[in-house]
Parts: sequence; C-alpha cells; structure tokens
Amino acid sequence: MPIITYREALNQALREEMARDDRVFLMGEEVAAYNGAYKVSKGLLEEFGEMRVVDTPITELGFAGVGVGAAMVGLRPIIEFMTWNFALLAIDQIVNAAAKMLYMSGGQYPMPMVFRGPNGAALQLSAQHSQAFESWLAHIPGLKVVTPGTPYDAKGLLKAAIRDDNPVIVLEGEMLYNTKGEVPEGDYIVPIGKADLKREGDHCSIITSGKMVLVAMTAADQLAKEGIRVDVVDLRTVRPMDVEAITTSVRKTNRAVVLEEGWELAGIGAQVVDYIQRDCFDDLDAPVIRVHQADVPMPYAKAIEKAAKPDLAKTIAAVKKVMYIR
Amino acid sequence: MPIITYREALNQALREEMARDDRVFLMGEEVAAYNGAYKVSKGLLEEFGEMRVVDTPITELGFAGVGVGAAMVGLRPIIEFMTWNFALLAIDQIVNAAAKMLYMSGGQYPMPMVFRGPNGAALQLSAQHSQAFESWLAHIPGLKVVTPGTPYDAKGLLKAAIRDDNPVIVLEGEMLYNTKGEVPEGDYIVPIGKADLKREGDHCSIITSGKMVLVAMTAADQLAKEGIRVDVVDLRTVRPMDVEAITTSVRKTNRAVVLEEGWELAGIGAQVVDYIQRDCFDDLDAPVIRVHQADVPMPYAKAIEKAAKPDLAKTIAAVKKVMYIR
Amino acid sequence: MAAKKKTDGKQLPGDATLRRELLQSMLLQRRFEEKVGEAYALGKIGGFCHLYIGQEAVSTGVLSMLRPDDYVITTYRDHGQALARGMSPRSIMAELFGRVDGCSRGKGGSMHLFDRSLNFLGGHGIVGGHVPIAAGVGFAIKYRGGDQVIACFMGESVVNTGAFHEALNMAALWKLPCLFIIENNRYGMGTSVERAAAIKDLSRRADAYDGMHGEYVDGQDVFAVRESMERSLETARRESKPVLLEIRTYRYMGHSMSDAVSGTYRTKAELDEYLKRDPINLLKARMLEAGDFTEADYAVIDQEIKTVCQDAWDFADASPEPALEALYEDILVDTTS
Amino acid sequence: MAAKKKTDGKQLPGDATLRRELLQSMLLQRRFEEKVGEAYALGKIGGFCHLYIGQEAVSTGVLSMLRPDDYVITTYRDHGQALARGMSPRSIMAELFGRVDGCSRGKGGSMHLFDRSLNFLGGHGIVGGHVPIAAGVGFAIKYRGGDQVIACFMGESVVNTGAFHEALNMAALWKLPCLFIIENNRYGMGTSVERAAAIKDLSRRADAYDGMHGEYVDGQDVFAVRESMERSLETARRESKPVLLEIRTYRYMGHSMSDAVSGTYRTKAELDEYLKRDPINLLKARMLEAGDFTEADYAVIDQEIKTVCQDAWDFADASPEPALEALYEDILVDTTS
Ligand SMILES: Cc1ncc(C[n+]2csc(CCOP(=O)(O)OP(=O)(O)O)c2C)c(N)n1
Ligand SMILES: Cc1ncc(C[n+]2csc(CCOP(=O)(O)OP(=O)(O)O)c2C)c(N)n1
Ligand SMILES: [Mg+2]
Ligand SMILES: [Mg+2]
Repeated sequence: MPIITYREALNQALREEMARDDRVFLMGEEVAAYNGAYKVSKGLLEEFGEMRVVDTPITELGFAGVGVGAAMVGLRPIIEFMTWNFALLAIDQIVNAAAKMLYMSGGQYPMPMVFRGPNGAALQLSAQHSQAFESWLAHIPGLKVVTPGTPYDAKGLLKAAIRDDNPVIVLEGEMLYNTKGEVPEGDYIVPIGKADLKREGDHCSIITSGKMVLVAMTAADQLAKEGIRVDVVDLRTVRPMDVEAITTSVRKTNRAVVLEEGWELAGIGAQVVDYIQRDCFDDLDAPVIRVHQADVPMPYAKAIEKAAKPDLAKTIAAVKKVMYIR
Repeated sequence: MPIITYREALNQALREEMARDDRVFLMGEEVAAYNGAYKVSKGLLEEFGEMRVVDTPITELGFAGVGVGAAMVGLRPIIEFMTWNFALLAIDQIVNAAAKMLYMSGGQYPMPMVFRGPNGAALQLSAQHSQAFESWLAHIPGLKVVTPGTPYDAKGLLKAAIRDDNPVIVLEGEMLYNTKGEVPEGDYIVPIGKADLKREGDHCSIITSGKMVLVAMTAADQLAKEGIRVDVVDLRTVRPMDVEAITTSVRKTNRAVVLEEGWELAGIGAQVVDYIQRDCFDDLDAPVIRVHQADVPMPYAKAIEKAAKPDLAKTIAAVKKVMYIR
Repeated sequence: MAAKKKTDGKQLPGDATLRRELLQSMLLQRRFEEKVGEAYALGKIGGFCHLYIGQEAVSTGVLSMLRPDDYVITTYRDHGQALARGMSPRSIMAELFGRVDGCSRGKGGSMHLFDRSLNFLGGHGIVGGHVPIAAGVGFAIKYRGGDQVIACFMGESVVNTGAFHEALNMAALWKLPCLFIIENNRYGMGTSVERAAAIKDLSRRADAYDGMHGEYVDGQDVFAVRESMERSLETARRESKPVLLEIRTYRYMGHSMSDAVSGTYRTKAELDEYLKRDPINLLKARMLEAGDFTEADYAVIDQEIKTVCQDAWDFADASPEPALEALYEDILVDTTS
Repeated sequence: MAAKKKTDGKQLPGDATLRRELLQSMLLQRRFEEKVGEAYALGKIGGFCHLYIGQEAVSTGVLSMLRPDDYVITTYRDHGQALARGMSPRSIMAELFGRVDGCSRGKGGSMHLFDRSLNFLGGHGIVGGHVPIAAGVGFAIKYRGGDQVIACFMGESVVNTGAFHEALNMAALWKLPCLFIIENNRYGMGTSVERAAAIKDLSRRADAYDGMHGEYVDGQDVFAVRESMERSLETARRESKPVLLEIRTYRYMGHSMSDAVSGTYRTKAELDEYLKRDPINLLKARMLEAGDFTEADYAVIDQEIKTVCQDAWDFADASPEPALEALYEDILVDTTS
C-alpha cells in the first residue's frame, strides 16, 4: 500500500469526493490560489476551478454562514478554517445554525456539510493559536465530530464526513500533516462513530484520539519493552462516542488512562471517565487517570510550552501509576 | 433579613459596586433606557448616567471587545449579554482576548471585568435560545466562572466578581430572576471558588450548581419525607472548582448524583465525576449517576421541552437508583 | 405582475385583481396575528412571539414580486413573510401552538417557521445570523447557474452586526443575487435606530461595497415597495448583483408579546402618528377611491379572512402535541456514508 | 514636532534633528528585523514571525506624532510599531528568543509584544480582534474625560471582518478618539486586497458611518504619513471623533518567516517595482539632497544601529529561559474580592 502523508491523504479525500459529486465544494481562507495555508488543498483550484475551490476574505463567521446557506439549498460545502482557533468567530454559525437547522425546521433542512481544519497546538504559536476545542464541539447535539490520528483515518473519515448528510466537524492537526502512513489508493470509508483498537494489550487501556494517538502508540511501544501490554483505543469520533469500544477494552484490562490534547476541566477525557465509571464500575482496579494539557493558556517559550503539553513521558508515567508501578 | 428576588439581588450588587467604585460601568443591549431585557439593571441609568450604564448596538463581539479594551486601561467593565446564547458571537473576545491577555502579556495586563447574563433554557424558547454553556466556559483557563443559584449567592458572587481583578463569568438564569430568598442589605461577598453545602444528609450527595440548586433542594425535601437524607453540594463556582467540598461530601455519603442543566457529553458533570472517581475511588458504593439535559437541541413544544430538561422527578429517580432503591 | 406605473394617488398600479390579492395578503397577516395575540394571552402559544402588525406592506410588497423558485429567509419576526409567501395559516398556527401539524412539527415555534416546499428558509433567532446564510444561498444559485434570487429580510438593528458586513462584502465581491431587505421599523427592542446605527440613511451602508446598489422606500405603501423591488430584481436577477433595500416602516406592537406596546423608549404620540399611515388602511382607502370595491365588498373579504384565521386556530387546537419520541427525532438524518 | 510644510521634494518638513530621528527609527526597525530573520533561520526564534520590512514609514510616521500618554495597539506584525514606540530592542529580542527578559516574559513571542509602561497594548493574533479593543480604549479615554487618543494599526484584510464594522460603528456613534490605521500592504497572506475587499479605496469604508472621516496616504513617505496624522489627530483629539486612515504600503517579505517572499500569488516584477519605493531609501535620498548628512554620516548612523541590534541579540541570547514554575504564573492575578 502506498505510504503517504496525512496531508496528502486529506488531499486525496478532497479530490476524490469533489470528482465524485459536483455539489461538493471547498471554501476558506487561502484554500485556492495559495494551495491552502498548510497545503492540504494543493492542486484543487487547478483541477476544479474557482467556483469549487473558493478563497474567502478573513470572515470566519461570514463564510461559515455561506456554507450553511449553500447546504440548505442542496450543495455540500466543505468549510476550511485555517485553524480552529479562528473558528471561535464562526462558532455561532456552527452551533446555532448548522447544528440546529434540522431540528428546528422539524426535519426539513439537513445540513450536508463539513467544517474542518487543524485543531490544537503546533510549536511555539503561543496562547491565541494553540487551542484544542474537541470537547466544545463534542458537547453539541446536532453535530458529528471526528478526530483522525493517522493518514489512513484522515482519508477515510474525511470522505465519510463529506458524504454524511449531517454537519461533521473534522479536527486535524498542524503537527500531523507531515506524519506518514499506509493509505489505500482510491475509495474507502472509515465509518463515523466507530472507535479503532489500534493496539492490543491486557494490562491497561489507553483511550485517546486525534493527535494523541501517535503519542499513545509510541508509549505502547516503549511500555512493551518493559513487558507492559496496553490496549490503545483510538476513539476516532468524539461525537457520537463509541462507548462500547471503551468499555470492552476496560473490562479486559481493568485499568485506563485517558489521553487528550486539550484542557482538563470538562474535557473529552472527563466524559470518557464518566462512561467507564458508569459501565465498568466493578471492573476497575484503580481510578482512571487522565493526561491532558496543563491548565494554562499556551506559552511561547519552548521549554515551558513543552511542559504544558501532554506527551510521551506523561503518558508512560500515567500508565505506570494506574498499574501501581512506582 | 429582607426577602427579595434574585433579580433585585443582582440589581443591588450592581448598584452598590457602582457606587463604591466609579471605574465600574455596565454595558450591553438594552441595559440602560429599557432597564435591562430582564430588568436586572432597573434604575441604574437614572442613578449613574449614560456614561456608566451604556446601551449598545446589537454587536456582541464588538462590545465584549470594548469591555476588554476598557479593562486594559484601568476601568472595570461589566458586560451584560442579553443571554449567553448570543455570547457565542463574542466568544472570541472572551476566550482569545480576556482569558489570555494577562498570560500572553507576561503579567502586564490584568482583566478586571465581568461577563454576565442568563444562561440555559427558559420556557419554550426553542433551540437557539435555550442553551447552557457552563462547561464551555469552565473549560478555559484564565477565566473564573460562577453560577449563583440563590438570591443570596447572586448578590454575593456578583459583588465578588466585580471586585475580582480577573475576568469573571457570571451565569444567571431567566427562570431564576423571579425566585426569592433572604438577602442582607448592604455589603457582603460570597467568595469565588468555594462551594456551599446547602443541605446536610448522609445517604447520598447531590452535586450541582446554578439553576439546578433549586431542583436539588426540592428533591432533598421530597426525599427527606421518604427518609432519604442527601447532602446538597452547591458548587457556586465551576472554575475553579472546589474539589475538596465534593470529595468531603462523597466520602461521607459514598454515593453521588451530579445534576447539571446542560448537555451530557463533556459537561461540567463529567468533570465532577472525574474528581470523584479519582479522589474517592474506594469510597464509592455505586457508580455516580448524572442528570442533565437530553442530548438534543431544545424543542419548542411544551411537553417535549419538559421531557428534555433535567428536573425534580429525574433527580429523585437518580438518587434512588444510586442507592439501589427500586 | 410587475407594477408599471408610479403610485401617484390617482391611478393605482396593477389591475384590480392584483390589488385585491395584495390587500388580501396584507389583511390575512393582520387578522392572523390578531388571533395570535389572543391565543398567546390564553396561553395556547408560549415562548417568544414577535408580531408583524404595521409592517405588512413590506412582506407583501417584496414577496408578491418574487418567483416561486426564488428563496426567502427572515428573522424571528416571521409570521408576515411566511403568510405572504403562501404558507398555510393552519400549519403556521399549529406551529405556534406547538403541535405536530405545525410547519416545523412543533419543534421551532414562532421564531422558526420553515417550509421547504415554498423555499421558505426559515425564521432565525440570532440577530444577523441569517444574513451570511442568505449570501450562501446566493452563492449556491450562482454555483448552479440559475437565475433565482434570495430575499433576506432583517430588522434595522442588523446593519450594525459583523455578520451583516461580512456577508455584504462577500455578496458584492462575488456578485451574488441577494436582496438584503432592511425592515426599518425604527426600533430594535427599546433602542431607536439613531441610538444604534451611526448612519442616518441605512441603505447608504451599501456605499462601503463597490458595485452594490442601495436605496430606501416607503414601507407603508405596498406599491412603492413593489416598484423598488422591480428595480432591485433587475439588478439581482439580471446582473447578479446584490442590492441593499431599506424599507421604512414602523412596529405598532411591542417588541414581543411580553413587551408593552409603548414603553419608556417611545411615546404614545409617536405611535399614534405612525398609526395614521397604517399600510392596510392606506391601501384600502386608495382602492375604495379607485373603485376597486365598496366598503361592503371589503367587509366580505375581511370576513372571509377572519374565517380562515379561525379555521387555522381550530385546526391547531385539534392537532396533537408531538409524541415524546419526537424529542429524539430530527437531530441528525440517517445517512449512509 | 508636527510637520508644517507640504512634502514637495525640495524643502523637507521638520528640522534636521527630527528628520534624523525619523530615519533612525525606521532604520532601527529594518536592521532589527534583518537580525530577526537571521535568528529565525538559526532556530533561536520559533513559531510564527511576521516581518515588517518595507512598512517602516507607517509605524514611524504615525507614532512620531503621538504623545507618550496616547495608546497604541496592533496585530501580530508588531515589531515595527513596538520599536517605533520606543520599546527596547533588548526586551523585544529577548521576547522573540522566548526568554524571561522579554517584554512579555517569554510568554507571548513575536505576535504578542506588550509594554505597559509605554501604553503599548500589544500585538494581537486574531485578525480583527483588536479593533473592538481599541474602541474600548477610546471609550475609557472618553469615560475619564482625557484628551488622549488610541492608534490602532491593522492589516488591510481587517476591513472585511465583522469586528472592524462593529467597532467602527460604535466608535462613530459614541464619538471615540480612535485612529483606525489600515496598513494596506496589498496582501493578506496570499490574497490581494482586490480579491478580498469589495471596495477599491479602503478609507471609503468610513462612508458607512456618519461623522467618520476617512482618507488615504502614501505609506512609503514618512512625511506624508505625518501630515495625514496631523489632520487626523486634530479630528480625534480635539473633536473626539474616530478617523479611518488608509496608509498604502507594501509587504517586501513573505507573510511570515515560513512563507516565501514571492509566491504563486504575486510576481517578482511587482515586488521589484515596489522595492523602488523603499521608504528608507526614499527618506535617505531626500535627506542627502537636503544636506542633512553625507553618505559617511549615514554609514555611522547605520553602524550605531547595527550595534544596538547586535547588543539586543547578545542580551537575548544571554537571558535565561523562563523557569518551569513560570508555566503556572500569570494565569490569574491574586485578588482580594
Ligand atoms: C445576536 C443576538 N443578540 C441579541 C438578540 C436579542 N434580540 C432579539 S430581537 C432584538 C432586536 C432586534 O431588532 P431589529 O433588528 O430592529 O428587528 P425587529 O425586532 O425590530 O424586527 C434583540 C436585541 C438576539 N436574538 N440575537
Ligand atoms: C480571525 C483570523 N483568521 C485567520 C487568521 C490567520 N491569518 C493570520 S494573518 C492573516 C492575513 C492578514 O492579512 P492583513 O490583515 O492584510 O495583514 P498583514 O499580514 O498583511 O499585515 C491571516 C489570514 C487569523 N490570525 N485570525
Ligand atoms: Mg427594528
Ligand atoms: Mg496585508
């Protein structure tokens, strides 16, 4: 199977879906002439023309709304946010319009659209440019939220998102775009709402998603060298969450570490913990431990930025702690 | 002690703090000439004049930013949102500016300001006007978030918020404004960050805040008639959360119901559950049960709207369930 | 259908049939909303409910000029446009009553009337939020190469919102067939337009966008509205350019059912002054003068409309509440990805 | 300090001392940023880093006209204004290096330079986000009854944002002493102004607000900028009215350090054309002509400035990284409520 980057995987998904269905278009800042701020949309303008690959002014609220309107009358917009930090400006359109249109119209107006872009921190971009919003988005009924962690999942989930008749949020990552993995040529779908057991082990479960999948996999490798075998449950979708995949794993391992990129308080991880304690109360041999960003705005300086982020060392330490290994 | 409404309590807090410190001003839609959409600011225009009680155009993003700017140069703005649903438009200023200014300026620019207004559902206002955002706001470091549930707490917490040198979010409730309770005349403060044990019992803890405090208190009354004695822990502040108050109660009762107004997925309640399982793992006799809004946008029709909301019956049922009473 | 002559008080535009249709459309809105007021007082309608009384020449004037395949979108103050677009009074009243036969199956209520079959894209509750949505519909029209337009109604407060500015800039930049229609009823809740907008002639906000035409028109005169629409449609449909139309009207009622008719923010005298230019009375008087009908004919029309409104009420009252399972329906559509 | 004469190429405005100060200010920005480019290439600076090279006449022209008690706010492209406002090159370079002696203690980085002692209210990273903040500062000035102003710098893309519109409407409505300064460097990343703004003369966006004055000026000519500022300050400071000033300049570098200087979106030829009007070269040539100094004098000045910049680098390099505890400092202030 070809080995390509996460960026190329997304690009393939966009290209294939746009070729497949001419109602699909891509809109956002710098997606066309500039080939995308992170080059995800490279070559698409050339291939599909400026009506289907549309550069916008810097108006997140405005062009998110344009997407909503276009979706109402039958197009299938893909709205790219240069990063999710800027999507805060558009959050009204996502939460108050896209997520509610079907319900408040009594079923008349589905919203076949995608909002996508990089989420979470890159390197030294400081406070306003380094935020992970998965828990915010997952909180909202009426949305689906996917968080691909590998090139394979990126292509398959983005294709699924584009074909879905509901508003789907796709959370990518600047630090993921260059990562590589096996990706089939041509068509396949990764189903929305299904987690993926990316590594099997029986000592402890690491439940995670998105950018943290890589961290979890590396942790699993390192732990294996010490004879510690972990399940890595990649949620892949954080709304709706695949509760069964979580509980199946924890029932087997009796211990869980929940690893997420964002802040602790009311993060996605808290919800995972709730599912576990609710459904695996008698199976747990230790309290679930969470690994997440420090409870601070992201600083610029290198060393403290690193200290703020969830990482390999913290994940390994958490697994050992939950296993009562000193 | 005088018995007044929650609305009057807030009004007293505003009036007293504005009289005490002339850097304090109130800004928002309809706060002045109209006396406030919910009449919380009644009489303030007359008393303090139009420079200190300021009607704005409908521009949540804009006037929230005006508040941030005014706070940077030494004023102490109180920014009223007609409801928090509309504050989604201003969320960039709250999250990307107010919450981060101190940190990203290396400590140079504190943000002594308040963002306040009603949060959550009233009656039959349907999807776009019936949302509870406490988990979103509590997620963000750099903010404090208070959720007064009684007139006493409303006055004391709003006064504390206004005097605080940090950005404080005050989540009120349309359905609370008319509720009554004892409120001292004159000055007092309810400290931010301290929960309040509003009812003592030893069978089960109900951990809650805001509008749901009343529901919990009524549930406690009813349960008492059946011989079930519950602790009601009113968090009062959801960031920072008073973890000790939660764990102290649960260590005593060994059972907990977490009651919140908003949606389940990554709600405040999930975080409370996480604290409990983390710190009271060996104390729990049953999984913690959560009561929250149904995972749907709020519908208009009366009966299904009622069914969507967390309420007395659901709370009582949850307490019985966590106590294994059929 | 287009009004050919200038409305000069003597010879009325259009033919008698058209004029009667316009009157009927406006009168239906008025009588329907009077019923709504009654029902609200009886607790049959809940939540926020914003009446349109006094503004009927705007909805009727604008919508009588559109084609069935054009699109319409508006705010929470949406009863008037819904009726003028041809939505059934029954389905609207049932929606207000929160019943399954409502146009939004009882999920939306007064602020969220939708009718897909009439390209009525709903009433929207976030001030300004629907303006970019309208631009998106304009974008879709252009994308598909059609010659439809979208009429986007909004209160005058909307011209101050960021959403408005972002949408108008894109609509002008991309030449989208959007009619941005400001219903300037002089107040946003308790705030007069002068206290919110740093501009006297709201349609001049069009000056900030090259190639966008702006104009204002008397919104109490349905013929004037139609005439202005004719010009605007030419620009939007034929030239695929957006238009900003300020239609000057007045809100006879309080902001919503829970707001007094006159408050601290406006005087009874001001209201009385504007009541003299009731759009329905104006049209009726001119039609009487033109000999379109007699007072007796008018009474018959009025009675017919009242019957329709009572029928809507009865229908709504008889319609069942949504079943509890409806709570979990229509959150997402089933989809095969 | 104010420029009294029109800049006609012969007789230069101001006196020789002033002119030398202006040149020094501009040259300091240029040489400093050249160093920044070097340090970035060496990995001493990380994250996003946006150079100001080519725009120095804007910062210097505007800020040389302000009083110390006036306020300044800008975007992530903030090195130029920070230096022109008088912030120490050492504290800025240390910030870029992520060190404790940085003006924001290493927490902010390139995009978030702050200096409270100089009323420098920071570089801000959300496009448009700081414009309402500037209006808020204007509000506070008026609230306290002072005669200060705030100068709010922004890229030309900002004129399309909702935040801009909402802020300008309020500033005009409430008559706030705000100078909204558009640095039109023709591109927002890879998007030319024509592809983003449906308006040719950006200062005409002022037409959408009654009582707001708008004008444009050549941003490569520091004297022209100062002259325009003189007028604008009169309006803002004396009349307490906002002004929208479009200053036309050009971005010589890529959008940020990670972006090529010329890309698919602009030609090398265009860039070369604009390079002919390098603001520093223009000023230098005129000063040489006016006899303000000789090439040799200029070389001395330049050398002094280079020394200052090297010193800033050395200082930054020697400054320690923030301690790990700093991670948890300055999230909230201690407060006694
Ligand atoms: C973003 C937002 N802010 C505030 C509100 C509350 N609100 C509802 S209607 C309204 C006044 C709108 O006035 P206008 O646009 O003139 O329309 P009208 O009601 O006169 O038809 C306000 C402030 C809202 N719905 N949305
Ligand atoms: C709200 C928001 N959207 C997008 C971005 C990403 N972004 C940063 S700078 C920029 C271009 C801004 O161009 P302009 O305003 O002309 O300023 P210049 O960079 O030319 O100084 C963009 C799109 C952002 N920072 N904030
Ligand atoms: Mg109005
Ligand atoms: Mg630019």
